[in-house]
Amino acid sequence: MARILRSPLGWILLLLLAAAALPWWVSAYILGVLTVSYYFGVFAMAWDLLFGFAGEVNFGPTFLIGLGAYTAGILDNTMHWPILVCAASGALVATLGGLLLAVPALRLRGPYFGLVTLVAVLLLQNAIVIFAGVTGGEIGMNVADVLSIDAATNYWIGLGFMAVCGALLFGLSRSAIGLILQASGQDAIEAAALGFNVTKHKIAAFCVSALFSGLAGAMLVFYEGTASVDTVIDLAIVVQIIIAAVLGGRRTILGPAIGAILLVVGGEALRPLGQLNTFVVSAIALAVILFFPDGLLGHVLRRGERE
Amino acid sequence: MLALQILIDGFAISALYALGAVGFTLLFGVSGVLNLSHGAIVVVAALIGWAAASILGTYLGNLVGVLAALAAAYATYFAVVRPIQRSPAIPREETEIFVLTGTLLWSIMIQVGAAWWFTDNPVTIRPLIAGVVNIVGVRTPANEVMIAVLCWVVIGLLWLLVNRTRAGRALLAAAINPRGLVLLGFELDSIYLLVWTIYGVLAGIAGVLLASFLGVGTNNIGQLTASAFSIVVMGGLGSVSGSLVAAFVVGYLETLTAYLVAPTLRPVPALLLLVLVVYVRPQGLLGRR
Amino acid sequence: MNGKLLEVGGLHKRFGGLVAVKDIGFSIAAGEILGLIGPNGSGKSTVMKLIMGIERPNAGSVRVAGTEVAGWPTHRIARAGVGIVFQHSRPLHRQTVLENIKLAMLPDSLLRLAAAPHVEARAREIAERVGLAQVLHRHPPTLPFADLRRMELAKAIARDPQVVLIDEPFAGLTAAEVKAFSDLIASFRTQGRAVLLVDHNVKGVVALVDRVLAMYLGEHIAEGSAAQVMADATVRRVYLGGAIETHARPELDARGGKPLLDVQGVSVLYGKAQALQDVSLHVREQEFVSVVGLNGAGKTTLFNAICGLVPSSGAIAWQGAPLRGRSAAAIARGGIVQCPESRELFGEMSVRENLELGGQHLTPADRRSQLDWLFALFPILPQRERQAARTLSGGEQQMLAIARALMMKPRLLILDEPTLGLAPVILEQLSKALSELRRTTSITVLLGEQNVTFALPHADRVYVLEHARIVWEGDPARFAAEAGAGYL
Amino acid sequence: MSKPHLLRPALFAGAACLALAGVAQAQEPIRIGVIGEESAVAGASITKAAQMAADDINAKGGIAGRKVEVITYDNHSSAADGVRAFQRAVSQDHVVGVIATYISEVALAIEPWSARLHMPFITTGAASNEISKQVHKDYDHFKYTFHGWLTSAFIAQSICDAQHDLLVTGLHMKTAVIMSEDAAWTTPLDERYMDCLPKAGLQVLDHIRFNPDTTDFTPIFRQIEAKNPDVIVTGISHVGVQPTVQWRDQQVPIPMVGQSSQATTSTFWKDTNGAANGVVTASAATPGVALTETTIPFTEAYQKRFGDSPSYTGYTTYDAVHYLAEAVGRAGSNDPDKVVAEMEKTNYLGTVGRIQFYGKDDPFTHALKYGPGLVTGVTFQWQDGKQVTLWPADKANGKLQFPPFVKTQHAAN
Repeated sequence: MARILRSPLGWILLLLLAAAALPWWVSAYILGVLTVSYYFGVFAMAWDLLFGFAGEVNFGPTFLIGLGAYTAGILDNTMHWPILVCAASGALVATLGGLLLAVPALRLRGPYFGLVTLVAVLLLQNAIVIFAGVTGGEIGMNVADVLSIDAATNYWIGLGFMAVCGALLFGLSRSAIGLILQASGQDAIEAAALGFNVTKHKIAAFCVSALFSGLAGAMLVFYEGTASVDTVIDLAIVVQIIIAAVLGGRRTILGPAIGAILLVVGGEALRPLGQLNTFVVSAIALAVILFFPDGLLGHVLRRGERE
Repeated sequence: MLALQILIDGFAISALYALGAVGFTLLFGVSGVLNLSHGAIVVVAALIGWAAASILGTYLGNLVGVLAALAAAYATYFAVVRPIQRSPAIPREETEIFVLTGTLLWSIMIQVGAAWWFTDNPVTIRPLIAGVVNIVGVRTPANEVMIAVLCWVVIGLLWLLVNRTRAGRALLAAAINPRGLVLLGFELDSIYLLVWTIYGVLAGIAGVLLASFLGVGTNNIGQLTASAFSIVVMGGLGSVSGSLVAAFVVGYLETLTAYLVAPTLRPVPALLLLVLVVYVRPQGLLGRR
Repeated sequence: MNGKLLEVGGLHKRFGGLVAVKDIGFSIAAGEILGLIGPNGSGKSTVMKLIMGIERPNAGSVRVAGTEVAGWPTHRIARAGVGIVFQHSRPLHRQTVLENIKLAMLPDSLLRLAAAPHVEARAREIAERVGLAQVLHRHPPTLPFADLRRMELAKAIARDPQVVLIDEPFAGLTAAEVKAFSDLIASFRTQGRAVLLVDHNVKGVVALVDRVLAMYLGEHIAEGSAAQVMADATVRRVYLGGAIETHARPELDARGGKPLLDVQGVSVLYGKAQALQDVSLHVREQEFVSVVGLNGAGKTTLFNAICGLVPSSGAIAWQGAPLRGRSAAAIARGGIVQCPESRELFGEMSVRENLELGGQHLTPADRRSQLDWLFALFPILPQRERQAARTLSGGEQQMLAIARALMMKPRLLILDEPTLGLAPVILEQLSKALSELRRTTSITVLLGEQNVTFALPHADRVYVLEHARIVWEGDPARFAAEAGAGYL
Repeated sequence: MSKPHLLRPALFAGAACLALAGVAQAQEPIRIGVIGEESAVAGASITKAAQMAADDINAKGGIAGRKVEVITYDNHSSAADGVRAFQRAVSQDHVVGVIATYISEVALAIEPWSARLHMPFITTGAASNEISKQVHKDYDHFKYTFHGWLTSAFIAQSICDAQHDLLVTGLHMKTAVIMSEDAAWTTPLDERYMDCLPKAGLQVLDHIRFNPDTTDFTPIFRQIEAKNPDVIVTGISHVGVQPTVQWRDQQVPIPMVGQSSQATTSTFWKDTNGAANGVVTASAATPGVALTETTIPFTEAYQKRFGDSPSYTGYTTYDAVHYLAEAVGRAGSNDPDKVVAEMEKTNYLGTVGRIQFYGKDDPFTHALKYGPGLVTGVTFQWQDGKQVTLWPADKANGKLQFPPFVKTQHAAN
């Protein structure tokens, strides 16, 4: 037992176990909030792979999420394929979309890359409204099938999904590719001088990020039963993802998931404040950025490094 | 006739876009800050101006609105941007993303706060001049003419300030080489304060004019920021004349689309053009590499 | 293939209108170490970047073991067998030293997620060889500077490159560390690698190199053994200038009393690198003091410390009062005006606008008279009055920079490396202007120079800065005899 | 029947049953979740009116001996937030029913959750036809959703009926251009307009849809003017202040009537600085007009308590709290299926008219029944800062009156 408590992996496993046991303790409502926060956790982790590791500020995670979500939703409504097939197709389309966006966009630096990804979101948003016939326009679209109607089942699916994605993304970040990405993010010239094709790795990172974002977007649609601009594309979601990642600690993969959970749960816990809960959550996030720029997990890790 | 209509209608909206974007680009050029709370500051001017106008009358109300934007700009600088720039814990190469995130959060706080206080209904400030005038057969609101003129007067004043005054020269010099300016005994802090002041006033004027021309509410904040950002990038980050050109390109493109294609597609061609410009000429229309 | 691992020929590189590298060619055989030297701005670093593919050459060929690689992307050149040690590097902070070295050995593949098993052993072996065995599991932010450099060296050789490029191998290292590094680099010779050392001057690399190639203003000026190059007339003129004359006024220092500027025990750290160590000097009213030293010795750092542009320890007093706590701009307004080696002109603004910004705080009348005086001192400037500063030639830009600094009516003018990258004929004009300045005004000047011939004629006193320390101080007339020999 | 909602439970439910229910659940209040949009005038009216309704019911002793307790939430005009608030209301706060939102997107996002969680749900402000169509398509699953405000189709019908009386009969107008924002809720609205305007006597010359993010309406007004119609019929909700102000500033000489959701709010006059003068829009009710006996008392009490007039959602929500609570009272339990069954039997005289719901065989299942004697909505015009009711004729308290720049005579020419 003592050994488990000493290793970070042990802690994570314990936390996951505790989280998995929650349905026996808390109400369906809290499970619902957590379920959503887990999907947001995946969004934030996928974003961190791109920003924290490859060093690219992507303002368009919801372009990828939205592609996945709407593809899955539309396929479900029109083709009536099984949910998993729809979700996988959504992830695939998101990856292709990511590739199309990344190949030219990665030539650009700094604010330009950010702007192109931002514009991608705005264009997708316009496209959804223009093609309201298939997409339902700005009021969104109900999908025919959902994962489950049982809150606990949904919760476990969400938790499991986040755990699996987290493990894959974290593993990837610690793998050879992750190291190379990190090196290219820090100093692209030096990474190239070590013999690494920086562009190839960044495109790959974009695709992986798109894959997970798209898949999580599709899963979220099949959890909520609706896809709308508001829930999967709007810039407010982008903001939330970026804040979650920075809050939790960029460059840590797991930190952003923690940040996302805190952000969603915090917003919900402050719901009694009514309108002002967003205000308070933003203010807290701003304070964290100002005073602990490494984020929560980053702060802990950095202290570890100093020792 | 249609061409004339497009010409006249596009002009006012373009001038307004230009006014909104000039401050944004000046701020970036001089201090390297991309202020994503831009839309929020513009809307603060509109809302406070509207509220004040009902008590103090239109002229004083507009003035209060501009002052409110100035205060909001100072708050952005002192409470968000400067602490981030000075934080020893933030690595230099990441200052940019932190400023972006910080101003974005700040923008949300303003938006939610303003919606809580004023509701999210758009508001309009009474036009300074009522009525319409006939310009070569096109019925145009006098207010629209006045706004176009006012925008250009303000832009002209800005040009005079930058090119004809000592403080303005220093501002321009800071955009080119801040270190050189320090060596000449200029405090960068006061230069930055000056540019934030100019920015605040410009955003404020844009805000009250927008409220008097089209009407504006907290729901427009994101769109306002995004449009300023895209115009500025299209024109070339930091290039004031580039922003003016880009503002007119976007303004006319939107008006043309609304007239000749379909009002539903209004924003789309400008977005596509922006993507094209960024890919083909990332430094923007008039930007230098 | 003729045994040459690296062959460079006819290399050209232009940046806009500026020709940075002009027809450079050389070759390095296996087991050979070539030193590429030249003062700042001579184009030596550009040559290195061209070889590595970080910049694309406009013309010329780069062959690695017989393969033409000019124009290839960097990563392919690296795979072709070229390794580089950058002067500044950004290691992975969250990974240990060992992991950082392993990084360099990873395959450039998206499918192989884990490193090959032999990598671990090899990384340890390399770490041991460069002297990192004790710190394998530490994180880079906790390492001393020398160990970070070792780690960079380890990364560069991890892939067993045939050609190794090293930028300023000894910058910021202590004497003992320099020795250890030299031994490491020398061992490349026995391993049969071709090594290119890039440095400011021969002195830094003399013990190590087989041959030296000297560059100036993008051009090849001398090649041969270290001794040959040091003795070369062109090289000596570039670094030292021609014959030395002196016109010291020792009576100024002899007056005693409180000096105008008093620097006591100042040290500066750049990250972990010691850029300035316990430097003390003083400048009296109306004196012309020269600080001579090679590029990289710490002159610019010293001046920046005085001007409040970099944080330093120690005490700096100006007119008897400490400068600590005052902003760089306040120091400048207080009368210490620096004309930096980078000139820092406002490129898009006209000559006149640049000058007017310098005279911003003067009354209009004062500004006009100051401007007239400067136009007389630098007759080329009124001719260029309306031209944008960036369109001026190097010499004109330098004169503008000095004039702009003088517009501020400084009590103390700090001139950093004014001869940088200038042709000899321009140097003469500049020298004349300085003489004129010294003769007609009572201005106090602190000049930093590598070019001794330029620095000494004007100087009342001289300091020699070497490796971040003051190593000699005295009358310019005694310089040649006491410090001149060891200078280059 | 001055207080119908107090008497009816006693009439419909047996006395014994009432007593039993009263005893069994005397301590437990009827909890109703109310999800509004606090930043929007229309959304804020929902929670305010709900609170008032609960207080009024409780002041009269509650329903079947049970107090009514309203728990309010803010969805920040976001579907995701709305769903979360709904879940919270159901699982955390154990409400018997939820009243929510004026935004169709939010209502449509909540609807499947109401089906999954078997929770009666009434939207009192959204307009989309889809809400009730969905119930019709899969009744057994979606039957928990009720549409407590007119659907887009009936709003259009109400407008056609009103404009027939006001413009065609009154001013001899013949032609119209439809101007509506490109949004999902306007699709069925426009469809019905296309169908019923000609029937009402107005030939549709053009049909212009525009981007809901539009801020500059000049090109749209120019395009309309070029067609030279007698009237502009609107379908706008995202926008409202902007087109109105520009209509006035540009002195567009054509009257603007139809549905302008922002124009139904009490602050519209101030928001537009009086540019609203002459604008005609449909709404649920207007202050000072007695659609039923309860309309005016409610409006006055609301104004007294909150300082402004209720939006259309205020009226519908005030009614919804009553008929939902009564349905729970009649059901005698919190069982959702029983509550739904009772809800379907609703016949309640509220502030906007007599409220009944269409049955499972009607295409608009669980939507408000439209028609004379039921709910028709009203049409009013902004005149000098006041909402003057023009239609239905028996409730009218003023006459159609346009600002000088609007030319209504050219219809006669």
